[in-house]
Amino acid sequence: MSTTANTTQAFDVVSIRRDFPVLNEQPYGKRLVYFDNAATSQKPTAVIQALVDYYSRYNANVHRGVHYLSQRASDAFDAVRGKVKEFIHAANEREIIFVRGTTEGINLVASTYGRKNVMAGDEVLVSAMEHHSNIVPWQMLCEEKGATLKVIPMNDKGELILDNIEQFLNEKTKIVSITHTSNSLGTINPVKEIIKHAHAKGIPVMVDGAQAVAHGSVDVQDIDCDFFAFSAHKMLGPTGIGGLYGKLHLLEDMPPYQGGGEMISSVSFDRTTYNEVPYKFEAGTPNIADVIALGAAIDYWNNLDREAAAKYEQELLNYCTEKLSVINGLRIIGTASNKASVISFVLENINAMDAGMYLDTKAIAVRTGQHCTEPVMTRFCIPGTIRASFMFYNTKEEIDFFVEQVEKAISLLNP
Amino acid sequence: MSTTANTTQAFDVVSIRRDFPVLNEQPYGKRLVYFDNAATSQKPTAVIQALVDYYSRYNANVHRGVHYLSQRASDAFDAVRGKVKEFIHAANEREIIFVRGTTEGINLVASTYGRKNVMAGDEVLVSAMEHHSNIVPWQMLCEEKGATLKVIPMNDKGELILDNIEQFLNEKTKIVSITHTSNSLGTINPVKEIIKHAHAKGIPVMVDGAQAVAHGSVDVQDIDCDFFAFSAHKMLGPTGIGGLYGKLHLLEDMPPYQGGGEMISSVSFDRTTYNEVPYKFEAGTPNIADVIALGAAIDYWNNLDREAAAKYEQELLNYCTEKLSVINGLRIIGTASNKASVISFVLENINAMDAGMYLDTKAIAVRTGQHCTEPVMTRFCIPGTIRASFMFYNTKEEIDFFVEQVEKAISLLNP
Amino acid sequence: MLGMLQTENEIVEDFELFEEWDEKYQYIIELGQKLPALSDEFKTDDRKIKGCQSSVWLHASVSDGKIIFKADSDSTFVKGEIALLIQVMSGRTPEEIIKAELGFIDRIGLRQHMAQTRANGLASMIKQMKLYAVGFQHKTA
Amino acid sequence: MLGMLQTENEIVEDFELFEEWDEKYQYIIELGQKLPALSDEFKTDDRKIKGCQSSVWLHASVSDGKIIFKADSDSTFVKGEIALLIQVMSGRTPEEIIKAELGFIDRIGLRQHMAQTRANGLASMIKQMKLYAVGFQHKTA
Ligand SMILES: Cc1ncc(COP(=O)(O)O)c(C=O)c1O
Ligand SMILES: Cc1ncc(COP(=O)(O)O)c(C=O)c1O
Repeated sequence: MSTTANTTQAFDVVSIRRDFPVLNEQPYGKRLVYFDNAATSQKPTAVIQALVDYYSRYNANVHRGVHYLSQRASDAFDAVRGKVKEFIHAANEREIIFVRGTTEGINLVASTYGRKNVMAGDEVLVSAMEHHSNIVPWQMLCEEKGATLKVIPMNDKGELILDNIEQFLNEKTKIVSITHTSNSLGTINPVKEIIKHAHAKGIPVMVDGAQAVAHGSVDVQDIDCDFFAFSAHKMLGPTGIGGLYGKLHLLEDMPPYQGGGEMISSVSFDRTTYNEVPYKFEAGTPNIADVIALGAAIDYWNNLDREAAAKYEQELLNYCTEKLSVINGLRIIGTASNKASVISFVLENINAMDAGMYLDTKAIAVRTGQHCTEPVMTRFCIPGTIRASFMFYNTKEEIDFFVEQVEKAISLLNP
Repeated sequence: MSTTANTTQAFDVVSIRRDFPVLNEQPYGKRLVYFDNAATSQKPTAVIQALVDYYSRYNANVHRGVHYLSQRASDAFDAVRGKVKEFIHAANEREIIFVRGTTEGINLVASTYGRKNVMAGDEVLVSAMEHHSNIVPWQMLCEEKGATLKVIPMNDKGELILDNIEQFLNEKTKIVSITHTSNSLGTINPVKEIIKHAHAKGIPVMVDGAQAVAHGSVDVQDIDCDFFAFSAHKMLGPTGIGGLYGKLHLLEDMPPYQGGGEMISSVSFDRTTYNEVPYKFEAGTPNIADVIALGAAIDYWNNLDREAAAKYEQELLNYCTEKLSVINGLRIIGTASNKASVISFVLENINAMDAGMYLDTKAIAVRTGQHCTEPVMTRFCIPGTIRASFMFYNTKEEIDFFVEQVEKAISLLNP
Repeated sequence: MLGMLQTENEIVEDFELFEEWDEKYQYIIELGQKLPALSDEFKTDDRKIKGCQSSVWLHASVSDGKIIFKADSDSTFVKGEIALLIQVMSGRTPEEIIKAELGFIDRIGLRQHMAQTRANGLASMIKQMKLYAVGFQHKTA
Repeated sequence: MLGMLQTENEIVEDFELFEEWDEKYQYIIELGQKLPALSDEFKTDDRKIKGCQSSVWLHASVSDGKIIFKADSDSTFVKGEIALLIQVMSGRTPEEIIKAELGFIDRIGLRQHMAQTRANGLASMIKQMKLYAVGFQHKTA
């Protein structure tokens, strides 16, 4: 292993790495370098073990069950709502709805709050750097209702242009939905400020928290957002589960989402009454095991020195940015002053996938392409980028090796 | 352990039980008797191990990733669509959509096919024995559209009365949705026959397969249903995942469901084009791990002598039915001639929950209450039942102990 | 009549005889069976606390500044739980009832055998008793 | 010119020199870099096969009853894959092309390094080549 870089003293990455079994994998007999964290994070043993424990010791359907397994499962399941509440600093655990992930969270709001409140001629406001999951649900809503999707533009650094935000917030604007952190550019948006502007005009704001939850702390009460969605799989948790936060008075006013078991309080063929919030929005057998494993992921975060981890990630970002910046023919896309540990770049005359495949032959995992943000690529007139994204279990040694291999890719692939 | 009953020779339940780690649990220091299988089945080690393998060896986001982990994950994920296709005998794997479970599958059809095809004055037809998940989505649709929900009645044995089915199938009927097997009564409905009647009038039929998949084989082409939904958690698989089958030409005509990543082929703020079937219906990062574990569950079924298992379950059903039938003050609810291994019963003057709690003190897990079929309880004028439901890993010895304890419960709880 | 805490202590002592969940269950069932039924005239909807799988009817009256609780349920187990609550809470002043912390519930180890959802049933009953007490306090004040 | 199967065998032999995925990758890149570019006039939308992260333009013409394929891509790796396909398929009769089983693709061990989604790109190219062959067969028939 290279010794050109010393990892920070404050953060013991060596022992942290032992918590993540996948980091021992050796694709093609080479040591895995996993820099695709913005797509999905790896999982600590504690999260995997939570699944094993559940399925081999107390698997049962939750609620309404009087037997031991069902009671253990119900208690473990119910406790996670409180953990999520603490994790994102919500005021009340009834404000937490379990969903499949960020995408479903946004769809839920678009198809309940949105359908109820957005009418013909109204506007929905998003930004130029949204993930497809925060564009398409609103497009579908606007199309159904005859409303218009408006877009806050961004500058060449990949920062939102907020000078004339007031212009976008008018009496037709019924909801704003904006990403906290861009998955393709790394930009951290001043959501608190945007929300203040919107609230001044009485407009509610949804925040796409998919990337934000994975890096440091989120405080929904501090930013004062009205809705907030995230995916467990990006924050050390399992696939197939996530959370939607909504302010209680908004949730209580919203029509139900899907119909079925759990979301009703009584059913007859003549008349069905819905259960209370949050159950009203959780039809069917929930994803019990993954909710419990999400709880284990939150426990892991709580045991971590999160501040040190966030600082360490910023160090990785700065270190890699410096090293890549001096490479000829390499251009970083997304140079906002406030960034998460995501670096997107293009190589002159070199196809991003070709470079990504080269890195793969060295067991370096990066993502290439549009990262589900096609409008961002259109904005920068590029077909796609190579994206390296770091988590606190990555190291400067990995970055050294990565940068070295990027240089080799350039010399190999240059026409 | 009692030796009053000999388990069948054909089916080696002793070695089967070793595959299910939870069966070794000892609530209150007593051997677990798990008879709550209709709520959720237990999981074989192979399914749990599939999750561990995925998360500790090749966890990555699927598709579009050029790196090794992503390719392994994508291949494993994609292969399951083919396995599900074989499992339910669909014609084409593009007819398989991954959903959270049965409830979401039904909601998907109601809110895409339903919204497009059901209009004011139209009718949707269900049966008197539906689970809430196959009632409420249609009620919500009917309410939105000004349509009417019609209900096929049942007789005192819990069998659908199909003599005048033609009456229910008229030019206003836009879709029929019916359960294959009742979770509270055990009744297996003649879905193939019902579908034939409906198709003769050009009406599509959705089948709620939640209970059917857990007992023996399903053949969607043979019964010729148009849609079929099931949950993995009831058929040895994980929570949070399931399948929706739809005939290809119907799926292709349907509007998309949720919007977001994966379900689009290109996005701009002006115009978005949707991906092809089935991806059009799968927005966002899928539940990768649980899809892969569902694949492991199907592998388990494929390695099992399914015919022998089904026969063995019928033996358990008959054995338990006989033993319960002679108990004074015990009435079985649901005495259809064609039944799955589910027995619901009530005890004269005894609250079902009290009896369920008594059984729980003996580590016997049964479910009590309405089983998410409140209209069935209303039909039989009872507040709820005690339900024992068997899977092929249960034994006659367990039934002996259970019946003994039911008798004790009666003598203890009788006023 | 013993003080509230003393009554709670007695109940806890009774339960200390039982180690196992099935013994505790049977004891509660016995208490439930012994609880006098509420006459049908009191089983009205405004006295009903709807739980998940059972209903409770709770009736309160005042005599000499003390609140007398009577209750019934379609579940014998729930009646047993009610019997315990009545033992502790009935015949007390509104002030005592409002202040009651009911630590005995945790101490007899019932919670560990009930999922939070069921335990919520007990919590609703207690809440209703306290609401009655608050109501009577205002009336008498 | 060698027969189709012989050409495939030669390719397989070439690849047997490389054990590792990075060696195979570099060899394909070299092939891609050597493939002559398609002139811009042929890079039209009707000749475009859109893949996930790269596009391919495929041009076919007939000479002496044989089909000549020319192609280009914005990815050098994909150009390398095309170069292999052209080596095997170009200059063959429509019948040969339609019947081609292209077993070499499995034998050079590329598939194991590509998820099914990427392998589908290769499959689309082959499908398009065969469609051209069918078209020309009808024209010449
Ligand atoms: C017949 C039937 N339909 C639908 C469902 C709902 O399934 P899920 O809760 O997994 O969505 C169930 C399971 O409870 C069922 O038994
Ligand atoms: C910013 C952002 N929003 C939304 C999503 C969608 O999340 P998911 O696919 O987990 O639903 C992602 C993840 O890809 C993302 O990075």
